Amino acid sequence: MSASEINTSANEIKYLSEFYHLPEFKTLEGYKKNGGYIQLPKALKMQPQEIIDLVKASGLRGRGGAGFATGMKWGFLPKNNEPRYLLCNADEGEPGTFKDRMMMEKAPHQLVEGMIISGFAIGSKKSYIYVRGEYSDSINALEVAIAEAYKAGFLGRNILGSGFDHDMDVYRGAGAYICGEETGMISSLEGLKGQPKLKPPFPAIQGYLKKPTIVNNVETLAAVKYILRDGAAGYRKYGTEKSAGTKLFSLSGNIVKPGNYEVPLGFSLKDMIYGLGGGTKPGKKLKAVIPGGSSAPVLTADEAERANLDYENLAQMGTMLGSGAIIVIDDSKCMVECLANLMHFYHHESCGQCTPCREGTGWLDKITTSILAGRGRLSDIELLLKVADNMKGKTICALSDAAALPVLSFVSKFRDEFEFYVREGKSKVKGVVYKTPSYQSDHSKLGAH
Amino acid sequence: MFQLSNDAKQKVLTELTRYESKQSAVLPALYIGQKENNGHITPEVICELSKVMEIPESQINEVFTFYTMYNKSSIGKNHIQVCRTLSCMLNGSTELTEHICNELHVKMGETTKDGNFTVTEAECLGSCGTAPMMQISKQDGSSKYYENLTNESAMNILRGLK
Amino acid sequence: MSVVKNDSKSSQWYLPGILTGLGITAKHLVKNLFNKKEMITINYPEQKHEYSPRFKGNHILTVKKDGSLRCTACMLCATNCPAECITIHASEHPDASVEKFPISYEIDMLRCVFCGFCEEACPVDAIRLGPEWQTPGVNGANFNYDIKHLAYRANLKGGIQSVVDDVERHKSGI
Amino acid sequence: MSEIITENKTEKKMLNCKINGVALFVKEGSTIIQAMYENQQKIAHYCWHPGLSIAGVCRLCMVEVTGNPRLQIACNTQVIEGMDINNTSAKVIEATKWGLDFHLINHPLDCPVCDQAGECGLQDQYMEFGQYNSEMAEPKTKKHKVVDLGPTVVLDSERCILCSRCVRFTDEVSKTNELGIFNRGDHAEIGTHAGKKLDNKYSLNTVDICPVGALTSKDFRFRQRAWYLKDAETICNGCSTGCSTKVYFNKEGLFRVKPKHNAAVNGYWMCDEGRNTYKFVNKESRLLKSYQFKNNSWGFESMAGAATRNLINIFKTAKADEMALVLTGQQTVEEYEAIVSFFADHLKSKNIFHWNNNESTVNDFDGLLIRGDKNPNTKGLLQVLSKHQISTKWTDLENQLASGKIKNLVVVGPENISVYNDLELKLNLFSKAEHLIYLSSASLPQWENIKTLKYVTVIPLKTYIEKSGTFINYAGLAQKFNKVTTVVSEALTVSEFAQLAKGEELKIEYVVSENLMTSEHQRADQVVLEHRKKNEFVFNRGQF
Repeated sequence: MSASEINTSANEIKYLSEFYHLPEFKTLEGYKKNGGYIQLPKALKMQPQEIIDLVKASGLRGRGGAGFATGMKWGFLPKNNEPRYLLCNADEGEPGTFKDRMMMEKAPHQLVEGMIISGFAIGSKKSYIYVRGEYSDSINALEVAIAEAYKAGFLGRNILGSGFDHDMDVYRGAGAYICGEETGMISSLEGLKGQPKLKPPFPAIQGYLKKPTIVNNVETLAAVKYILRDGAAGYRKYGTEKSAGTKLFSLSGNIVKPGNYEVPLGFSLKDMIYGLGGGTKPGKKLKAVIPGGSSAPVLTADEAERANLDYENLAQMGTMLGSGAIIVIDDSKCMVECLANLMHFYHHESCGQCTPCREGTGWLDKITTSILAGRGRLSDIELLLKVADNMKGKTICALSDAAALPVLSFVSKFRDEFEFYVREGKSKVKGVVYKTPSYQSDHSKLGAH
Repeated sequence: MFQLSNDAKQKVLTELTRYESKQSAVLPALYIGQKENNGHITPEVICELSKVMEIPESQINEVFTFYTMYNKSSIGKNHIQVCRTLSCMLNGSTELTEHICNELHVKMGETTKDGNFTVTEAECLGSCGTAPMMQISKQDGSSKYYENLTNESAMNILRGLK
Repeated sequence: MSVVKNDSKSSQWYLPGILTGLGITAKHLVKNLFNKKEMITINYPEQKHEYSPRFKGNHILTVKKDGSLRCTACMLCATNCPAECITIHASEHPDASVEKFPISYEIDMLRCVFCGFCEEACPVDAIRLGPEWQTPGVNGANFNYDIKHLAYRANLKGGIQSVVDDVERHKSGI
Repeated sequence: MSEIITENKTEKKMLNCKINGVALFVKEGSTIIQAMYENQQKIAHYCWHPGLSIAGVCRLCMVEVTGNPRLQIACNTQVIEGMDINNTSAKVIEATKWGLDFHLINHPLDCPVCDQAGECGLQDQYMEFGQYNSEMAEPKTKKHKVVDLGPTVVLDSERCILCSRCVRFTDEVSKTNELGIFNRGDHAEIGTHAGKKLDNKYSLNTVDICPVGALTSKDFRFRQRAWYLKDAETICNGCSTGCSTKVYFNKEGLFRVKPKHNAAVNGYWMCDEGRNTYKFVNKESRLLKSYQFKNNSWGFESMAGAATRNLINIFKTAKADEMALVLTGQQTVEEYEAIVSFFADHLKSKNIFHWNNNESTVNDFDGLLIRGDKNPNTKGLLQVLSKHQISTKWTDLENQLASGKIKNLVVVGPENISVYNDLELKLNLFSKAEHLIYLSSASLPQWENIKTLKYVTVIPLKTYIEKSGTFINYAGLAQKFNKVTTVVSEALTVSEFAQLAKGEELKIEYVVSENLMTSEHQRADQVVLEHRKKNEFVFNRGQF
């Protein structure tokens, strides 16, 4: 990647994160001073259906991982006035993603206002923000912001005299990646094990406590305010025709400047890595990039340099945008070790409800661990592909796909490393077999977590 | 026999009415139970919670054993959880954990002799940009992220906590 | 089954048939007299025939390293036995890792046809058909061999070791 | 229990759909798996059970619906008009094979020591849908073996395939919430919260619905192998609900009782007490020969038929008011008809009394199946007594016995003596009669501690397993059941006793050869020749 080809002018568009650098943006006054709570009264005067059509016209798509058009999702709600819920999915368990945390700590009111407007649009009287248990700072920031909003009359009964009343609460998760899945989160909110529910019926028809429920990501709900401010055309100024607007990308792994960068969708991955991210560490070359969080199929170095960061282009490259977590892997790392690490993650996080995923993740973890320990057999590589292929698409939720896609992409794109490891019993890159760390107590050596 | 203190019982009862369904109060109640029983939950805690909330014990135990943030066994004053998932592993979290464990002479999941530290591995803690990192949580449930660690900075933090 | 009829003239005579028979007997008598080593007959019971290792004789219930029965009373042998001469009563073993073992294991030797189906059916090599076969008994002798006889009789010298043992199997994680 | 109240028969809209190329007519709102069951289509499944809610976790009942690229699970997908379903395409067979493989990779090699072998869901479905070589070479996950869940059930977590049927049972049917699935991922285990036992009155139903050998019954543990047992349908005589049951037996006797689906009475379930009703049928607790007690010693052993013939002249000579008959609610309607008509019409004696053992608890009901009246046929007895215009009070019998008026007292004793805790008291009362003729299927050790015995004849009876007849349950529903097998061949049924007492000879009822093959006359343990009979409970082929 010669320096001349990096387009240094391609820079961040701080659309949502405009005032994140101001510490006062966190408080109610600071937020109001910088354009806060102006859209709320405007929205309360509009017709709810108007707001839904506006969001549909803006082409806003879910920022959590699935990329489902938000306007359409809101459209699935039954048209009666049965009580319904708005839930904000702030579980953020996808490895590599840390954008929601920054948004909640730097601009809690942005989320609160976005949720009140969305609540009004879908006619819901109660909304919850489900935050993962480990984010204690985000939870405190949100609770303070909600208290301030109640005091300022933006929440509670008859908000700003519009006759619309809305309550909001924070619900603290307790450490489970599966609660990032829509119905898994709903089960957790209901006080049960975070195990996904059978679909159909979909949450929009029968979700939280069997009532119609809309689940959106933090970034999606925060963007609603900006759509109201700039209108559909204003929002579409950034991003491509099908993937409108900007997106917060979390850059991590072997990169000089990891962190959150807000860029318009369609931004080239190459500029993100070499421009904003500062390229790989000195003396190291780029080997692989996981563009959309750990469950997105991996891209080789040259594929990454041709890819653009939007839903369609990444889908064409055989991967997916997901939660926008870009993990950069340089050539000093062994891909077999990376895959084993991910498989351990999915084995630990599988909720155990459906047999293919519960036993499949365990099996994949054990196979990759035995390859890593030098006990692999040539047929193991074929077996990995078969197990992953037969696990995909066979379960209630997409965790089995999330565990299978890395296996299929790692093994097919870096097959030489796997075959070298099996034949030679040591890593092609590191030249030595993976030594189980000394702190590992004996029972975990067998791949059981 | 484990007994909930009065204000803890009051907190649990308010949690019962705070959400749309009584069952939703199980997760917060377990947090309260864990706080009361210095950082971990035992079957007696669950029996007590079941009596207070009138929810079957097996349902509360299901939720308790499902989530990772409820500790199954007793922990030291500071519970060190080093993230081990991909982004942190790429930035050397394994070496960091090895260094901490050697310094504290413990294996994974064990508590130091003086009962100050318990070291465990955690999956992705959502702070991958500032890898490698760890979370230290106290017995009363409060926790804090320590980021961009090196071997020395980690040990300094631990010495500060002693 | 077609019988070959030989109605030729010479066969109707009586004497030629007898004399040829006597001739053969005399030939063997003379051959055995002059080289004893080649003689087919052995003087049983001092000398006994060497049977192949696959010979199916009296049953043996194999034992584990600690001397307890290897049999888990899974009844596959009793099911596979064409003569239905095996009766087993199972019960709970005090050691939870063993779980099931036979309280009584009886083979009715008069019914048994020594076909070896039980040996083939057994999943854990708990029963084998051994090399001994001469076990006479006057009427009234107990031909229902029980565990004590099948596993711990005198000439088994404390029981034959089974090739399958649980300790390694559990350790290897199967 | 929606099934207990017979479904309202409002005619539901019927949909037509195609399953494996066969055009079918299906009720609206039924799922694909229900449609397949009603039309004898084979489908692999574990977690779906007609009497429980849908879990959709075993992911085995995958079907291919044309127009939908992804395989759908049959248990949760509703049938819509003109749906074309097939579960025999290569894609589905591959998916089922792999679905089974995922169930089996961590399953222990326990078949030799597992009670469920022979009727195990994994074995059956592997032979039908699996037939592959497993490629699992990694160490299996270790879990708890032989966990003592409670007084009736033993758990083995390694065998458990986490289909959650038992958890849903304790939540939805017995509503006692004892069981739960603890831990996460492939270390999840069924269990009760530390120390609490699985101890409700329907706990053994979890053993029936468990498709594998994870939950096994303590009472049947290691007693017999499933393929050595024949089974036959009958009516439980544990209480007056009259659940239809399936009894498992062979020539050594009876081994266990399981419920059979009967939408009108017990749905898919059965109580634990009813499962012990096989115990009083086996030989060790039965009276085999007739004995007489004369000048205070038992003896004079004779066959039941001969003993009854000796009584013929007693019945001829005795005066009507010196005879009395005591009946319990344990026999069948046909037997009552025979013995009551013998007494009322032949001997012209009206002293027929009803020994009611649980007057106080008659109307108890535990909300699901267990009723206070522990006799299966009280309604049948009252019906026959009212038909013969007999209305006597128990106190009359006590007075007549006290005054010594009764010379010969015939008592038809109960079969299920475990529910008759007033047995000794009544035996003392009966012993006041000059000549007591006690008919009983059970051998009663209580005779020893009755001091005032004068002259007693004891005659063995057959139990409900060894005779055909009708029970009328608490709601008046007459249920006919057939003879299952014979345990004590020389014992008599009460109608045979009445016939012999009249002096007639027993007719050997033979069946005209043409209708020998009709199911009504078929011998109960006639081997059904269609492919190997499965454990009806886990996979009922065809009947729904």
